[in-house]
Amino acid sequence: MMAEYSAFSLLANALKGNKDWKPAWRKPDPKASYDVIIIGGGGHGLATAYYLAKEHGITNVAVLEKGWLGSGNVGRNTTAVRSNYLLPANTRFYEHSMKMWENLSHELNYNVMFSQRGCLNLAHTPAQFDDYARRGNAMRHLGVDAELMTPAQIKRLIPALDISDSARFPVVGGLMQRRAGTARHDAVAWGYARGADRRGVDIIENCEVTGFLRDGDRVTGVTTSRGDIRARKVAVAVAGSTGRVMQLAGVETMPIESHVLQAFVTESLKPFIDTVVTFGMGHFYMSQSDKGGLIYGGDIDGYNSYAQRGNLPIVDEVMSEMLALFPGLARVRMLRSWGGVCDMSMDGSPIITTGPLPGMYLNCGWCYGGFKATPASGWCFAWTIAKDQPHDFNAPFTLDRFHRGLVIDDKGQGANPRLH
Amino acid sequence: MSPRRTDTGGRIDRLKTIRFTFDGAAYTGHAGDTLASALLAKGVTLYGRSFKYHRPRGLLTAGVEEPNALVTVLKGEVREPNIPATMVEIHDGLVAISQNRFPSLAWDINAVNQLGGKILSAGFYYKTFMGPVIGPLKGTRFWMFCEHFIRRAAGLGSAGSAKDPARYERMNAFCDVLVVGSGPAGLMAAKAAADQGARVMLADLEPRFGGSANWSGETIDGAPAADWARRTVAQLEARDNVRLLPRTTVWGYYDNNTLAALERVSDHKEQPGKGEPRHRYWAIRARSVVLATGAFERPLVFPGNDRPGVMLAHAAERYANEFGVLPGERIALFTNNDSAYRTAVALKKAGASVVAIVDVRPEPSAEMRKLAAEAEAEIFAGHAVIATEGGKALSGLKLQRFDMANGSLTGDARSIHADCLLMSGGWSPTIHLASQAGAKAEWNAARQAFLPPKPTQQWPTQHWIGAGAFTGSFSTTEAIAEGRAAGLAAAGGTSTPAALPTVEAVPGDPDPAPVFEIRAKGKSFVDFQHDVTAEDVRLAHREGFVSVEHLKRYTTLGMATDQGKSSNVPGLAIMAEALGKPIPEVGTTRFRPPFAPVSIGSLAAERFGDLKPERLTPMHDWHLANGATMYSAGLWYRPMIYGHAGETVEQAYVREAKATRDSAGIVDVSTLGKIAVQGPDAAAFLDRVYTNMFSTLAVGKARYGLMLREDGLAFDDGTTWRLGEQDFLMTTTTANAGKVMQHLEYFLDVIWPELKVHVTSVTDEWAGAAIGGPKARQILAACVTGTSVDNATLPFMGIVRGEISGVPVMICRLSFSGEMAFEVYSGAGHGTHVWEALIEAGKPFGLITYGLEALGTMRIEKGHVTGAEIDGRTTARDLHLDWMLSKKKPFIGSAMMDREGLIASDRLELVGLIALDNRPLNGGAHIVEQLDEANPHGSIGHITACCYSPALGKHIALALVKGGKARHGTRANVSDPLRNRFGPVEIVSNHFFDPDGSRMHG
Amino acid sequence: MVERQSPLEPEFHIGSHGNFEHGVEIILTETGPGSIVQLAAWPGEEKKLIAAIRTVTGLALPDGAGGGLSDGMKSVFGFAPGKFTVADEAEGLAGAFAKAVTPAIGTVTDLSHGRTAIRIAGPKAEWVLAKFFAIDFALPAFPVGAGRSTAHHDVFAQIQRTGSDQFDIYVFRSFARSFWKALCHASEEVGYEVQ
Amino acid sequence: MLITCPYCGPRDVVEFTYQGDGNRERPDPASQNFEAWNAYVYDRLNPAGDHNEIWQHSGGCRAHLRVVRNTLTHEILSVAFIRGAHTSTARRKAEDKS
Repeated sequence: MMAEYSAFSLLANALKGNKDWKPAWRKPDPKASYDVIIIGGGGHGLATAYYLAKEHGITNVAVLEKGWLGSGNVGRNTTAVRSNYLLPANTRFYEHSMKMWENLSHELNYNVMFSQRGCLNLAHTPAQFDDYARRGNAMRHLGVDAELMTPAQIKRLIPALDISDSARFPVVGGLMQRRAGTARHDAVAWGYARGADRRGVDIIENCEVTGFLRDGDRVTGVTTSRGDIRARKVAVAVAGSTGRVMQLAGVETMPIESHVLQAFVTESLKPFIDTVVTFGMGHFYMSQSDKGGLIYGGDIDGYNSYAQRGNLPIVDEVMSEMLALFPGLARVRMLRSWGGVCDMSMDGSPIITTGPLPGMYLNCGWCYGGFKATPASGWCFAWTIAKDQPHDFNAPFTLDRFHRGLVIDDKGQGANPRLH
Repeated sequence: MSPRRTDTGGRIDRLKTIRFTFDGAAYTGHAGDTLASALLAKGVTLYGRSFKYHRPRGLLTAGVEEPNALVTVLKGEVREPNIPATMVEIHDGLVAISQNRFPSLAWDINAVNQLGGKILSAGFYYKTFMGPVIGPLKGTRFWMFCEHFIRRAAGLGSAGSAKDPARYERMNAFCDVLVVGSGPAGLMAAKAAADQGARVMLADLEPRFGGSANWSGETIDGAPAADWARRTVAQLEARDNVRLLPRTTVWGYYDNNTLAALERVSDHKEQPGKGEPRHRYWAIRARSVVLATGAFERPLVFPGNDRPGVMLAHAAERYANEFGVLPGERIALFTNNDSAYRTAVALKKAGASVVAIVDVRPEPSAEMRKLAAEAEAEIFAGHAVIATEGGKALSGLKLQRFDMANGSLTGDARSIHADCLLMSGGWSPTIHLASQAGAKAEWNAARQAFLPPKPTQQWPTQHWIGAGAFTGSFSTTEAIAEGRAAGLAAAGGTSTPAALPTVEAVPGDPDPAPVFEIRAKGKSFVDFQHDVTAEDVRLAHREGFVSVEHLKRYTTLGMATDQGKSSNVPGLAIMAEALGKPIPEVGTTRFRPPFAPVSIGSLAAERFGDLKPERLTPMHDWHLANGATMYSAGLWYRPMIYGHAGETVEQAYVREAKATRDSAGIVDVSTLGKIAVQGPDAAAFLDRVYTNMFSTLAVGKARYGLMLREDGLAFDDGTTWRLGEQDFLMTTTTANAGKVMQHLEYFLDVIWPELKVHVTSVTDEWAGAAIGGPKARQILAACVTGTSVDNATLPFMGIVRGEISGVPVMICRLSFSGEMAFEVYSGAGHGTHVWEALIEAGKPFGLITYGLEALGTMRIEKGHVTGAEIDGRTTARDLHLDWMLSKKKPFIGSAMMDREGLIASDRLELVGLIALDNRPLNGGAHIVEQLDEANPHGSIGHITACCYSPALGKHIALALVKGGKARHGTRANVSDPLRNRFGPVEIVSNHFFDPDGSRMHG
Repeated sequence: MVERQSPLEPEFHIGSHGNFEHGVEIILTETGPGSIVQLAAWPGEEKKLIAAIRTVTGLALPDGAGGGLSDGMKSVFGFAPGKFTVADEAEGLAGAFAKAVTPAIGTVTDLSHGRTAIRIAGPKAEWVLAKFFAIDFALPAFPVGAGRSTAHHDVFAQIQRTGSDQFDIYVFRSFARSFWKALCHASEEVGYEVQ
Repeated sequence: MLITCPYCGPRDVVEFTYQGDGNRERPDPASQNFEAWNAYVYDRLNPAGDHNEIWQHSGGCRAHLRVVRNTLTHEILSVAFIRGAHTSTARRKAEDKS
């Protein structure tokens, strides 16, 4: 058994020249069969494995990861955690996640550096301010924290922000969720991996699923680059790769498009901004990491892609919006950019469900909001897998909601994934 | 002794003295100096502090890959942090300061972090700071308390908040051949391509073209290489098919040979020229690309390798040959390859004494021994440096016998006195752009380097050819041959002109010994800026973070501002050794844009300070001149109110709305989307697009229409006018004009290509003025000629053409305000003329101008819907517009609008609200059955729009409420905890005012 | 005749501006044609429409996408499949075309007020335009007479090359002032004169 | 990314609007086959590889294009007008990609 992490263990190990640290998770070979196979060693898959073991006592579980653990969106996002949604189904689910975040470092004995530094949505017209008020009030009526801020309050919080009337889109106010914040993205994957591993879950990297084993309709396992593996239940949590994996199972079409989302980080700076802030007259969000880099992004590129690379128009757009808010950053430099593949759903909300085939369970449709959902997604998916029915929190997130007209469309954009 | 300026040599102009300051102290340098070379010439050895341990650091390099010497450049209030001193060209008045130190660079309090070295190992954050599980610091509090201090200690330079007055621009360029890098390979490629008549662009991140020719000391075609380069550049400059871009970093390689480059146009000037940008962002679409980006020298990893005075070998050669600066007087070299021997000779020639060449290889070649003799340097073959000595400057080093077969150190340590130690750990080709373009690098065991794949290889969306050191061909002779071949091929040429330039160079084996690290006691740095040591890499290995991405993320190796340009391969090598695997099995890093950091200003370019264009109606200037307060609606500006002195917004709109209902008001409606729908199938098309029928509409009449989306939800509404049998003028809401246009185009192009219909945006063709109120008709009658406007000629929803003040107009009688109202359309260029004529005509009748607020008030009183209600989640039924859903024909959305979720009984429906406490309501407030101010819950809906209604004398609102219609006549409460507004309301029909429309029908 | 108001008015400053110490390299002006119409043919009817254009304007359109020409008074160019923009210094083009372009051929849309025509001329015209539009302005790629549809962020533009270093840019009237200001700003570097 | 519009020639992706999966078939307007309508409105092919897509050259000639594009590499294999009848307006020759 691996040692607990603590200040004491750090000191004790340091005195021994850090020679005694053990791997954070084992690197086992796959067994011939498991109770549950989870395809996808990202945040959601690992969290699902962790909660299957911890909450449901199901430990004969394998997490299969095509590349290295956490190589997908859990390591490619802008790390914001919030539950400031408009529609009740989303608010309830993300608030459940938020509550789990608040205790996650203890839960995992791994510091995921969740820092509740707040998330501020800037409003630029009175109509938009009313819209934000509607959302904030919706949150408050579900017991979630939200408050409105005046431009003067905002200026005190973020001195570098241009709130002048001469701005092309002046700031008229903002919606603040103080309990929102940021976390260290990789640590979430590593912490769940270590936690699941400690409970007996096999985490198998460099193991690509190449097909599904079937008994009639029923899914009975998977074929992989490391051999066939059977399981009573096969769960899919592959985010941007959902289309690819479901195609292997013979499901050709889904209410999902995979799009590329770029994100950016500047060179490291002394403290510049303390909260997550979003721009209301476009699509831009930014926070500052503990290392000092400004982490920011905007819209998806807007076309199907699995390439994990984007193109220049979004780069230009994001930087332009950034300077509209923070004109002092013109001489700061963008250090790194990257692309993640987002599973954009038809209403902007996720899918956590049994099916669509017998023996299969599906978790997808995270658009570009999956990181903050990680704890609740894993928790609800584990519940759904263990009990063969959804928890109340994920009951609305079915696959058939589109056909039935029960969409959960926070942005009101309809079946147009690039606009969610 | 210390670094100093030599008497001769280099590109600098010793006759031009330049004055600048660094950390407040005045310095002088010469034209052609970088900040690094100028300070080095003055004996400065300390340039920065490392990120984590705040260790003192000197210059490691002379170029873009510099990890240590980062400075902030100040222009008044405007700050430019984290710039490598090696990339700052000095100019008079330059002000630079060091960063990440307190109180000063020499004495930095946070250097105390070094004492915690073993505890602050890689990944230590993840293992601690979690805090207690119970008590006041549970949850996230303890971490956030610690984080507060961590954040303040972290970070490099500071960003400012003052707006940068500089100008940034974008340039779109097209060329046949883009050559990246202007060393001998790049120059030859550019010349060869240009000779073929191709449109050529040549970019180099340095101010001077020539690359290694500027400092190699070699001879090309009998002339010093630097002169050859200058001559070649002059030839290129003279051609009009060549664009030269010095100071231009090509930083991004995107799809289909789109490359992004940053030109530093005026950073090196005291003042930019009038209208001259500071940075220009080149978006280059190149038919083909020649990558001649050279190679980066690698440091060796050994204890004390970060002490100021330890530098890369070629950097010293550059300082000596290019800038006329000696980095030390007594110089030692430590190498695993031949290239350092040339450096030894160069430094000797420049006037330094070379005290030792420490070579890990047991038997340097005879040629190298000859070079060492020329440099009068003693060779310590089969030795390694195991320590360095000194404080903030180097004083000496220790070496020991080294067996490169097993890495063992034997024998007694020996000390050598030196003030500068140069290291060379081999060379890594600069493959970043190729990697961005999707090329997978291949490990070459001989070169001990990742090389780009074969230059002939084609990529699906990128077409590049490599040349020179980029391909692993490190000699100038090879670079010249490959450069010319690449240039020819890129331009599609095949001819082979006469002789290639001849090169005289010192000999050297391009293959280094496979030695990356000397394992001895002490901190050996791999990533200098982030303080990642060889032990950190091994710790990552022990904890299972062994894939290259895990290594990077766990230790932060290669994540600093230099992005691992020098540390990447040594880090991989150490991990490979720990794993007992060859280097390529650890993985290769996929490089992503940018190659080097890019100013955000340049990326925003012309939109910095001007994010979006302003869209103005024809009467915009009139509104401003007549006291309007403007409201930004999308890109448009519209009058919100025409306030009188001392009036509040509410007083103004109440006055305007009241006056309109009492006599008449006029409002600018030019922003409404207008689309010409023309063609023989126009009517049939509109029947499919709208839920209601348009083919039955008579010419000269208008009809209100509703559109759904394919999924059956409401999309947009507006009136459409039939101007002719095959000619319709559709109006849309201001916000949705573009979306509706695209919607129509999609259906015509993709779904119904058989329909003969053209749609054209004519929003800007027409100025629109809506004039309404009991006296509106009289006002029109007073100014319209050529037609009557009486009820017979111009009935409700009728259209007439006439003239106002000599200008043709089109008038449609329709109403949004609920009053007898008319929309008067004229050519946009005549908009103000007609507007003024109407106002003149209205004077005797008490006509007032009104803005969006009064417009909104009157529409709320009437219960009309807008974007606040058609919010993408509501159906026609929700909005009580189901009377418009034709049952006689299918239309877009008709098949999907009756799904179970869209007809459920608990949907939000449009209602009216009246505040029973007579206090103002707020947009976005929620509605509850039972008030609970302390613990709000049980929302049944929300307010979409609200106002004080002058017509009703009450505070009213429109709202979407669950099962709304069934609640008419019942009571509920507004619950607005955000603004602490709670109170009773009555739920009523959304048609508050004149529900039977007697006023507008008149 | 009531004169039309220019949307550029408050920002239209006649004279030399920017860095013109070394000479003016850009001339900016508003051409203000009396008529601008858009003609669109039904599929298969393009040749008849081209013939109608010749009948009304006397201009013989070359074949090919984006082809066009100008005689100094009248200009015509293709900007989309089967679609053409025609401008004339005189008013009344829409009326003339309404007779020549029968419903069987296509449609005529009068945009005389809706589009603003801005002319940029001079040795640096390509340079300045390249700051806005991601199209190749080099003469071989964009011959004299030819037209292009493109956009600078939110501003749609149809551009016709009316000389080796002269371009006429048709933008939506509501965006014209913003675009004009941006064009002047971008021309400062090389010096410009407003005529 | 450059898309070679058959009318306008190669243009930057910034001028185009993505309109999604080009394999979807709209049922007959009067059809009451809900499965077919649902599939048309909500279900998409999402291949990792060649994809048949619809794009609009919204910042240019505004024509809708059928584009076959590889979603792994962004390579564009073909572009054609979706409404293919404009024969008399000669197509601009596609840029030679070699």
